[in-house]
Amino acid sequence: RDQIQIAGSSTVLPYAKIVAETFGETFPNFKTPVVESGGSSAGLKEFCKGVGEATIDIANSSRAIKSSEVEACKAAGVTEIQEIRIGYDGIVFATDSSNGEMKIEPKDIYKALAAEVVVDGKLVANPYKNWSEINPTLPKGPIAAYIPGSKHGTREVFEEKVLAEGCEQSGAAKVIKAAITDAKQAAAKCVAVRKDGAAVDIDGDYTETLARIAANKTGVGVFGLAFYENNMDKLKVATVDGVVPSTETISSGKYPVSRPLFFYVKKAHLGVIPGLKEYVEFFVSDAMVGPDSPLAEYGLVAAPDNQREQVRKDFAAGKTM
Amino acid sequence: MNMMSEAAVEKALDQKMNDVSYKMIGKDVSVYYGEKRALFDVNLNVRQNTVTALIGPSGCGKSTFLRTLNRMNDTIENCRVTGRITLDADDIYDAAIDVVELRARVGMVFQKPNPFPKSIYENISYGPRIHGLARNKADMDQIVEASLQRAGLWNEVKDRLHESGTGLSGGQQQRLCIARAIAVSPEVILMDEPCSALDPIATAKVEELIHELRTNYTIVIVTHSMQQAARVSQRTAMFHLGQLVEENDTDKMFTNPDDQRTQDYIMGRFG
Amino acid sequence: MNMMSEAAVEKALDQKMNDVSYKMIGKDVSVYYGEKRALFDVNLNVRQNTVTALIGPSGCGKSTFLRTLNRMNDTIENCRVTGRITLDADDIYDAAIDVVELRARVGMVFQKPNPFPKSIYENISYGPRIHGLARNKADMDQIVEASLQRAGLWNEVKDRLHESGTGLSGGQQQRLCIARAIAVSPEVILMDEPCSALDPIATAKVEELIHELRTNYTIVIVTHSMQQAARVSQRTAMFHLGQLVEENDTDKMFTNPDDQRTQDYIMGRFG
Amino acid sequence: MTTSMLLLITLAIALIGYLAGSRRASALAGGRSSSMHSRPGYYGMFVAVWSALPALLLLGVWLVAAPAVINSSIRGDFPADVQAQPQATQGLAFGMIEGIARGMLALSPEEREQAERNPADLRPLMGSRGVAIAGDPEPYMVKAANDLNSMNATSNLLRNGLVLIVAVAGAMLAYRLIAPRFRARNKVESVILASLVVASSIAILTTIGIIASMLTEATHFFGRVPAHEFFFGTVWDPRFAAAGATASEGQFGLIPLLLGTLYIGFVAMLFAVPIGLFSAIYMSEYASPKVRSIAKPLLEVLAGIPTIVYGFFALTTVGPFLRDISSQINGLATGNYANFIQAQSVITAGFVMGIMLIPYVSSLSDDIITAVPRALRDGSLGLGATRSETIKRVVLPAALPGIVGAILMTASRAIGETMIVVLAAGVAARIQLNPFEPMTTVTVKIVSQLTGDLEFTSPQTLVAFALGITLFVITLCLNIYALYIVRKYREQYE
Amino acid sequence: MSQVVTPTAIATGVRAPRRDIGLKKRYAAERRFRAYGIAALSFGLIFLFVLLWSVVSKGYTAFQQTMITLPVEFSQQVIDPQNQRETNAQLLMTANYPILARNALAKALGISTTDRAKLREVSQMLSDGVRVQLRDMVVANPAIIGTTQTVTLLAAGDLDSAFKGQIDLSVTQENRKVSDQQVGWMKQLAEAGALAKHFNTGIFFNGASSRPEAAGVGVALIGSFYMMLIVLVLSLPIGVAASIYLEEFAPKNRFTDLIEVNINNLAAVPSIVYGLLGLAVFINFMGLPRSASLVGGFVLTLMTLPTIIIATRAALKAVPPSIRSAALGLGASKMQTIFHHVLPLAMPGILTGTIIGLAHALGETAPLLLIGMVAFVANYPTTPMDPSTALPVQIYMWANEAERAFVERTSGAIIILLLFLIVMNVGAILLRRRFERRW
Ligand SMILES: Nc1ncnc2c1ncn2[C@@H]1O[C@H](COP(=O)(O)OP(=O)(O)OP(=O)(O)O)[C@@H](O)[C@H]1O
Ligand SMILES: Nc1ncnc2c1ncn2[C@@H]1O[C@H](COP(=O)(O)OP(=O)(O)OP(=O)(O)O)[C@@H](O)[C@H]1O
Ligand SMILES: [Mg+2]
Ligand SMILES: [Mg+2]
Repeated sequence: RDQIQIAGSSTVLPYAKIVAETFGETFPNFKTPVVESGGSSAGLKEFCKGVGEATIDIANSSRAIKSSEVEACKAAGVTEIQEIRIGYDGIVFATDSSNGEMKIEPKDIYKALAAEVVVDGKLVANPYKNWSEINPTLPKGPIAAYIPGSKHGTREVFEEKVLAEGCEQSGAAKVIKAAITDAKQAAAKCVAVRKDGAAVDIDGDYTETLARIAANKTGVGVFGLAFYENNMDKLKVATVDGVVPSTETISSGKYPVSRPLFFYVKKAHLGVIPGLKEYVEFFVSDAMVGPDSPLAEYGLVAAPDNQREQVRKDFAAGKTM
Repeated sequence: MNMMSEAAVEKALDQKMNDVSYKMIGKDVSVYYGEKRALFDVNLNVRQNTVTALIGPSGCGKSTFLRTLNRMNDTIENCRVTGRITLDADDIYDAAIDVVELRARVGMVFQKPNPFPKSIYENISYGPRIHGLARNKADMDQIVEASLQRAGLWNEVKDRLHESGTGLSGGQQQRLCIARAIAVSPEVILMDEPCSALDPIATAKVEELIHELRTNYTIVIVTHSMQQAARVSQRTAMFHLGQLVEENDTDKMFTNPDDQRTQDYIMGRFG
Repeated sequence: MNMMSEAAVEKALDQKMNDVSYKMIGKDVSVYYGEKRALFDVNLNVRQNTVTALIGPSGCGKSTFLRTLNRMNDTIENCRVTGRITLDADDIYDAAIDVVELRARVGMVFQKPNPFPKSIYENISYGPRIHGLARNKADMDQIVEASLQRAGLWNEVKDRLHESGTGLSGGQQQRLCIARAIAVSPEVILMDEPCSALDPIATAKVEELIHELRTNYTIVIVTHSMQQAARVSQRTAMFHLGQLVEENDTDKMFTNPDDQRTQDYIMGRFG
Repeated sequence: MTTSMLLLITLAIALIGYLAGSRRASALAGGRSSSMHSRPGYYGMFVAVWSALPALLLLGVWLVAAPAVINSSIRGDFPADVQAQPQATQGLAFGMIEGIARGMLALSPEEREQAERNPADLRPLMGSRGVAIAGDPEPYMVKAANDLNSMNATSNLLRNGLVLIVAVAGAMLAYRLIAPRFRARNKVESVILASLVVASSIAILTTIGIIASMLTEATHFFGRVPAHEFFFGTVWDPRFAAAGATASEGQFGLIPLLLGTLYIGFVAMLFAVPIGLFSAIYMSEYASPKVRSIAKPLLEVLAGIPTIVYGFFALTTVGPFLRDISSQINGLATGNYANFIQAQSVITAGFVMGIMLIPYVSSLSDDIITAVPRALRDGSLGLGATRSETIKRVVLPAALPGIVGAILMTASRAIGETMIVVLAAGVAARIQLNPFEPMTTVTVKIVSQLTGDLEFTSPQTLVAFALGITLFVITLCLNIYALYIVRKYREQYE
Repeated sequence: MSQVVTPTAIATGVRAPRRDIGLKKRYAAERRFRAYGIAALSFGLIFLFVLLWSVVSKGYTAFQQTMITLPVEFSQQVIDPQNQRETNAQLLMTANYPILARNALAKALGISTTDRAKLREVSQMLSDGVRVQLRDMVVANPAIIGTTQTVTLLAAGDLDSAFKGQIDLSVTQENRKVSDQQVGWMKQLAEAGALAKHFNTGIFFNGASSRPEAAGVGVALIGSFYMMLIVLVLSLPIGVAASIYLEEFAPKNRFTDLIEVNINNLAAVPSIVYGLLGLAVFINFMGLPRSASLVGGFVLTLMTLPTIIIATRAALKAVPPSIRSAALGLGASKMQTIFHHVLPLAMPGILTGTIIGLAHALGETAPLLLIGMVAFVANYPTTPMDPSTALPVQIYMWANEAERAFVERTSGAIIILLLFLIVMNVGAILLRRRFERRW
């Protein structure tokens, strides 16, 4: 095999594509790597099939690999995995550009979307019908939110950073904890989303969310920062806790909702698959993932300088998980 | 049906024949299959309550002519009919005429038996049902039984009315098709060699049926058997190479034909 | 074919007939269609170079028996044959027998004409082609012409050999099927009412053909016409309700049958 | 000699065998081919089959077996320290050896010698020949690569010789069998029959493959989630367990998905079957040949449009249209302009999927209806039936088995469709009966659980396999039932 | 009744009174039935046209691409300042070509080469693909170094969208990808004739790219071509052979019933499951490469087989038994009967199955997901064993892209897929028309 094979997350895919393409152009003696889409899970599964020419070299992932997956990898002979953190993905709320300025706080989202909210100190099925009942700056009209489906890694971030936070802020967490002793179940309750059609799971990509918002102007959608930046003329982004999402605010940690993106390299393949090492080095170079790089331009939130430096060092040192 | 004594009917019919009333009139009928012309300006009138036999060598156009009488030719893609054919003075090729009604009035038994792939009962009841001729199940049973009886098939199939019509022997299928046609009681019945696959006894039965039907219906029959033509028909028309050679009273035709070709054909001298 | 004078042939055949050589022997042949039994222990031998006529009322099992002789019954789903049938002493229902070869040796003309939806030429040439009977195109043309000539169809179709066989008249289709069957020159020819749709002249031609074929081939023919049976056959077998009533020399059969039912049937007294 | 060359030569031998066999049969026949059992061509084919078939089988086996044998032999010669490494690492080393071996062939003898002496030079040298070597080869690898090359060469030589011998021997054997009473046609036909059987067995193998490829993972799933919770659960929420529910990580109720599948499929069939069937009837019975010859392929284009296109069509056009229409209707009727049809709904998905399925019903049914013999139509028309009566009562019943086949296939497609449902009906698994509300299907969940970002060892992902097998079994039962129904109403013409 | 009837009595008696056979109602039913047919057919066709219209109206612009024609100075200064290209082969490959294009554009716009902020905006107007374009020119002919050549360069995707009016320029500058400055330059260049829309050959021939302006379906076309070839070559003969066996030879028993049901059932298997199968069997078990159109072809073959088998069986069933008897009676073997008579008569149905099956296979993405064909592949595959994608995959991936310029290209790719579909099926459709006969 003379071509690098990469599989995994569709969130990382656009970045990987840009790198792969530039890599192919910059190193004409290597073929452009093949980057498959198909989800972090499928990618890691293929990654953990084993070592050898018939297996992939890199798995892109929009979440950190889980320990059970590392175990499965080990069982199949993939003992040395190098983890590369490439940067952050900002998660933003946006609505159709015809709406007014939007300022939201996690507790607004929680109130709009939770399965049960606290009214007068009691947990009741979510009674809210219109955005305006929750927050006057939100779009005028019935609540409709297009949130990532449960298959998406983004959903987890959304739950942790928004719903759980909102649960806390709105005081619902206390009531729930009072009612349910099991901490795990209480946490689950906090992030449970209403199922009466107001919150719509999106299993597809952000284009689908965009299309849904175009069809329903009062809807609020969850997007990746990169996607939003490419469609700014059609979307109006919401501030969260008063912070406008941007690469700067996210990398500085001011904007709360973001998640790291990764890829995993099979160390055993380094030096065996032509160009693999060069590809990884190319990817983590500042020319690719730095603040002024094409990836950043596309929407990747670059990691802080020291983190990037650390990643490069770890890779060069052959640090495995 | 008719309760008159046979003799009376015979007489009445003979008288009738004198003031000749025509059920169907064909004038200058020509038929083309694509380029090929199969009938040449045929002028043939079908008399009411009469059995008209069409004879002639194979391929001379008998079936073709028969099919023009109820417009079954319409279903053949490249077939074209010119000329005029009337039924009770209505031009049947007129745009105003209703083919369905025409075919309900002018029934047909085809040369190749073509039972539907349904049960024997359904084969017979099909026509009456679509025309709404039976008020209820008992009515229908009665029609089915009567039709099968008259076609001489009842005894053979009465125990298997609900088996498929395609599982019958050749002759049985043909009788089934006859029964099917008479079940809708058309005014004119066209029969294309109804007895070709029948044994002599079954043939006799069908001939008897034809005889009986004549009192109320007009019948046109294609046959290859001169004997049969002589036995059942009052008028005979002889076709040859798409032309009507002669049309005459059957008696005359078989004893003293006008045309030499008829003579030759009947004597078995050409073909 | 044979260059002997007719008289000589006649004589030779008569001599032959005395030391009776059987081409096909049917022993205790029974046929079932599913539950229904259509033939009951028929014992019938077919003599070499002889025309055997099968007669009997419609639905009595003539076609069924005929079809057992070249195993065409195999193609009917729920049909079962018991008993023994031999061709030249080989059991044709033996596992070792090659049905295809059997059918090439025992040809068949079906009751309902079933031309292939191909051109007339291809209809005829198909058999010779699969059996490799023609070395080249000229050969094939010659076979096609000869077969059509013998079936009396040549004059009618010689200008339209490449038109579809399904566009022929009923009688023409029947003759086409006859021509198709004789084109492969089988040893035994089974004909199921070959003349049912034919006019007298065409019938005469086919009968002549049968007569001619008899010198080289063995023929079994189903017919409803007693006259035809009398004219063409040397042996006649009479079926009734699935049973073989009588088998005898044709002359004897039509003058002095052994069985009362035969007598009645021939006289047209039952059916 | 390369494999394709060998293949060509074998086929050439078969061709020669064919010619020789036919010639011999013709000669034996001596002009009267009726003295032979079969046509000369069959004898020729018999010889050809006997020459090509065993040879090709041998070649196939060799192609599979030889690399495996060589591989194990080379690995057996690995130095002890390498052999001590795990199999996977050895496999990688072998891959590298193969690369070196490939590179060796591109070198001249002198260079090769030099390379063997100096493995360090190998990489740049081969790089200059366009052969990429992963890393710096260890000395044993160069030797192994040489061994590999020589073994491959021997194996190829042996293979070529044997295959050709078998081909020629087969041809000669068959040639000698040619005799007048030899049933060549039957032999050739039994080979054809065998190949027909092999072809049908592919369907069986596919089934086995499908089940096998899902079974292990499905059992893992059932090891984690109790079967009754899966089969009888009424809530699909694989991420969360309801308070007080079992310990498994979520709720995996099949029922809402199954209902959604059947409901959406049913609605789709409600659109596709009448439209498709009436189109077929119109095209085959009423339309002029010209209209038919244009309309039929046009409708077939509907089957070729990628489903994602339908999906976006539903998402951006049909869904909002229905929603707005419903609010207009509601407004006119009650004065309250609230929509009662959701933008994503069962009806949207069913409708759009129905459009996609039209050609499945129409084209096949059209063919079957056209094949009904004219005599049947004539029989009915001759009795004074109208065209539509003829169609309804004679033609359609006669064509029924084929039409039912087409409809079953359509239903199958409806059940298996994903993209349209995702975009038109959403992914929310709910139990409800209102066609104007969203629902989702089993296939949607199979795809989304398989392609998500969730842990691949978790029941959330494994459930896809359980869903797959369950759907398989359920559709199997439905098909058995359908077959039973079809058998009951079958009409065979003639 | 023995009373004598007068002739006139008979005359009226036999003139059977017109029966009421419910003609009016039946004709209404007939008209209704026919109307249903017309309605159904028009409904299908109308929706086809609506779909096509929605695709074409969005997608036709994809076949045009904004380009900027400029005199580019291949400055030795930039490409090879030390004049080492004789000794250092890599040099020409890695030189900073985009600078050349940027400078050329800046010159055309009259911007000083020191205004860094503006230069940045200028360089954003050009596609990153110019690097490869200029490099290839230089590598092919190093002699042009130092000369000035007129070159037509790809405009950046955002500029392309802006020029085609697909970006809402009424929103504030911050909320869109092109600045007012750039729009002004764009208009200036367009007036000068340097910037114009050209026919977009790249969309047909280029491989995948993350830059919309340089992206094309070339790889996908080849992949789809290979796969369809494999599907056709495998599934048609196998499907027909299997149907013939099942319909004509197989004994009718429980086992063959099971096979029949099983094949019907395979049609209901979600297509992604075929991907699982392909992954397990062809890649993991047989060791075929990932992302290869060979594997894709195999998987789609398995997926198409049930369709072809069901259609073929239905068509075989519809051939009247009399044809079989006729041939068998002439001494044709069963095999000959089938191949000479039954199969030709069943051909229209078989071809219909093939047309529909292939159409389905051509448009299918899901099974390719798991065998690695839903991927970014930039290099042309030379054999079916090389990584490639397929047309629907390209459509799927473009549909999920964030950039505006991909929206029209998605529709453009759908148009290409439909053209491919039509070309692929034309043969089968013509063949089918030849085999159709009424009798
Ligand atoms: N396929 C079949 N399935 C069931 N019964 C059948 C089938 N074919 C024939 N039969 C029955 O078997 C009996 C004998 O049929 P056969 O066709 O042999 O009659 P036949 O003597 O040829 O009559 P005909 O002169 O009318 O052709 C008949 O009662 C017929 O109904
Ligand atoms: N569909 C058709 N297409 C072309 N030619 C046809 C068609 N039907 C019949 N013919 C030709 O028209 C002529 C008359 O056919 P027709 O069927 O009327 O003959 P017929 O007198 O009924 O003969 P038979 O007694 O053999 O049934 C024949 O030459 C026949 O070949
Ligand atoms: Mg006729
Ligand atoms: Mg019979």
